[in-house]
Amino acid sequence: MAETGILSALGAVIRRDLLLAMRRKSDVLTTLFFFVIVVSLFPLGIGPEMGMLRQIAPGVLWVAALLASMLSLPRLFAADHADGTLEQMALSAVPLGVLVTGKIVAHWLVSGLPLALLAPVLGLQFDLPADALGVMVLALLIGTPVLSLIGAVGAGLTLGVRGGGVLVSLLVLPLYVPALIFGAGAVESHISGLGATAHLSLLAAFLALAAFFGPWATTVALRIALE
Amino acid sequence: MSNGIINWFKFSSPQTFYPLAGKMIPWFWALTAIFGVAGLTIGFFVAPTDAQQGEGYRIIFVHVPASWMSMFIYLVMAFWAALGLGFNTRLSGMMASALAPTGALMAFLSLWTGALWGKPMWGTWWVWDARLTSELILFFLYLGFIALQSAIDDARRADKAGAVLALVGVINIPIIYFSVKWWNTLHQGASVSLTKSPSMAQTMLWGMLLMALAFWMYSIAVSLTRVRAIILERERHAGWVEELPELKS
Amino acid sequence: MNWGSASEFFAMGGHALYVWGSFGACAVLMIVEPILAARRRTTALDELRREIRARKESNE
Amino acid sequence: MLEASNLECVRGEKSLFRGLSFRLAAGACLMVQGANGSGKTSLLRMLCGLSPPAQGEIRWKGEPIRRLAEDYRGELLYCGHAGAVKDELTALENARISATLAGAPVDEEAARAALRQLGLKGREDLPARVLSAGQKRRVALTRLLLEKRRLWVLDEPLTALDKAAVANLCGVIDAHLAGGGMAVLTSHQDLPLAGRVEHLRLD
Repeated sequence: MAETGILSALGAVIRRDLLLAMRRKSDVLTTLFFFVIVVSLFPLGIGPEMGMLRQIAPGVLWVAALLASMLSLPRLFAADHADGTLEQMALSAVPLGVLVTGKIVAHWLVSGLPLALLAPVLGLQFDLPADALGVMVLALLIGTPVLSLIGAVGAGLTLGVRGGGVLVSLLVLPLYVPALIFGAGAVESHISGLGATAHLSLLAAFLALAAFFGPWATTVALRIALE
Repeated sequence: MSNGIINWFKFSSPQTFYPLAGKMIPWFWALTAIFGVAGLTIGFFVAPTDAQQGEGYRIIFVHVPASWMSMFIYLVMAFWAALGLGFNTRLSGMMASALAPTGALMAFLSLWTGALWGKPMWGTWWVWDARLTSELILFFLYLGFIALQSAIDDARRADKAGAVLALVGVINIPIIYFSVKWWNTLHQGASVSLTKSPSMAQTMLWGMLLMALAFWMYSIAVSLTRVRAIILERERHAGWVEELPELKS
Repeated sequence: MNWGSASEFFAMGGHALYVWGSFGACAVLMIVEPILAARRRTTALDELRREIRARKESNE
Repeated sequence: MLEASNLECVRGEKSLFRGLSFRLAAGACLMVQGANGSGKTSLLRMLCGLSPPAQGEIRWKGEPIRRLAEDYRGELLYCGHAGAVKDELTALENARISATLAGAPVDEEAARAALRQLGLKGREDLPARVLSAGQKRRVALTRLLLEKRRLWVLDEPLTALDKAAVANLCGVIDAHLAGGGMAVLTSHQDLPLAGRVEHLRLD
């Protein structure tokens, strides 16, 4: 298969999934609302003291982002599995890994990117200074693709399995730990004046690793699920 | 060369492995007992009282071996998983699922003894120390593996899905450990170091080593027992199972 | 020898709860686990016996 | 061309069939028959390489299909029980997208022509949600016309189709076979094909 063929197939999958997401807007919006609500609940549970809120803001936003992106994982392959599209993808002349990568990218575009763009607004609720908000967005932009990449492996493994929705969180959340630590740590160390570069580079390195192994592991998992 | 390969495949068939494992299990139990008695004797009667930590330090004689085994078993599990995925050998998957509960037990023991050690030393049951936190995440990884395998009815699919998860986990564990350590130093949390106590005497090291060997033999013995059960459950329609002497009586 | 008497041994220099809590938990779990594993095998064997008997009866 | 030797299929703990061998030359059609649960669908999925056989091997032009991977999939078209038709997309979008996913993109004109040929004229721009089961089936079958593949593996292609559509589909399959293509299919109904059909009974 020629290189251009692979790239155009990749683009086609992304466009297809975005088109489907546009026709099923409620799914995308549910994830976003979930994120907003979870983040807004914390001040109610902890109290409105601004110093405290500022301190917990990075962690709260990141944990909420993990949960929100996980919430959308079961849908990643389930619909395509149910209507037979996944079988067709597995039998395509285009390598399945390419199609899977496209689906992961599309998943990030509809579930990760909006979270990153929404984060500054929520950060204001926690009285984060403007430059910290910038670091927050940057960290989420690097970190949320990791969530989609690792999450896809979990979604592939639990495809069509009893209680898959709950199971996927059990499998995937421990693997999210490095992203959480580097992501939230970036904002914290920026606020404390240490600079966020080290954290962000580590997060980017983790992203590179996840981008390398994630689609491969997801492909293997999907082939197993289709057997 | 070709002869060796054939022998390996023969060895890796459940039919030949089942009686072989049965013969090996008593030996591993005997080794467990020998190493265990020797380790406990040194641990309680030979190793001197620690100058700083008093008698409480003796917990390391179970804590450290349990932590080592919990990590080591995950590696072995991932090794069998990779083998099963690559060569499609039935026994590898069974070995991986036989190891997981023992690994989870070791991780749990490591956490439990770590907490009991932390209370007298630091005045708190739990410290967010890099080792304990990584151990906790390792425990979650084991639970995930077991949960995934038990949620899938088809044994072959369960083996393969578990294998992918174990491999993803084994790539991730060093990163998790590193990130947790990094996080820990940044937050300057209390660092519990059981192994690096300065007054670590030679005898303590010997005691720990013997206990580690005992735990190792124990893990082999119990996982061989479990793999025999798994073989029987999975191969019940194979002809050889009906010929087993256990079933004749 | 570290201990003057048995009671001193069991007191563990005031850390009895922690030391025996650790060793006790290990001992209990490491006895229970092999029993469970062995039980799993005997259950599998029992089931096999029943299955074989059922097959024989249906053949007769 | 397609050659299966000594296949065994195991589902759960049960062996559905074993020692199954056949050979399919260019222009030949194989009809797989058998009761429900006899392993027809399993055999077809095996031929596609979706599930590996417990025993035996499948070869395409003398090479094992496991090794050929994408090269084999590029010559294969599988149409299963599920039609891979998305309710949210229009008939036209469905046809074009599934061709693209298969690695054989087509332009809009070709897709419209294929839909017309299968009797979906005027419904090209309706979302699949409002189409009937038979019409959805026909949307799925446009892939036969759009993707140029040598080997067709069709699992119950006649489900939900009316008489006219069945005749139409038979014409499409006949043309494919006459052009040197191959087909493996299952069907509970009679499939009035013009050419010679070989039969394979499972059970």
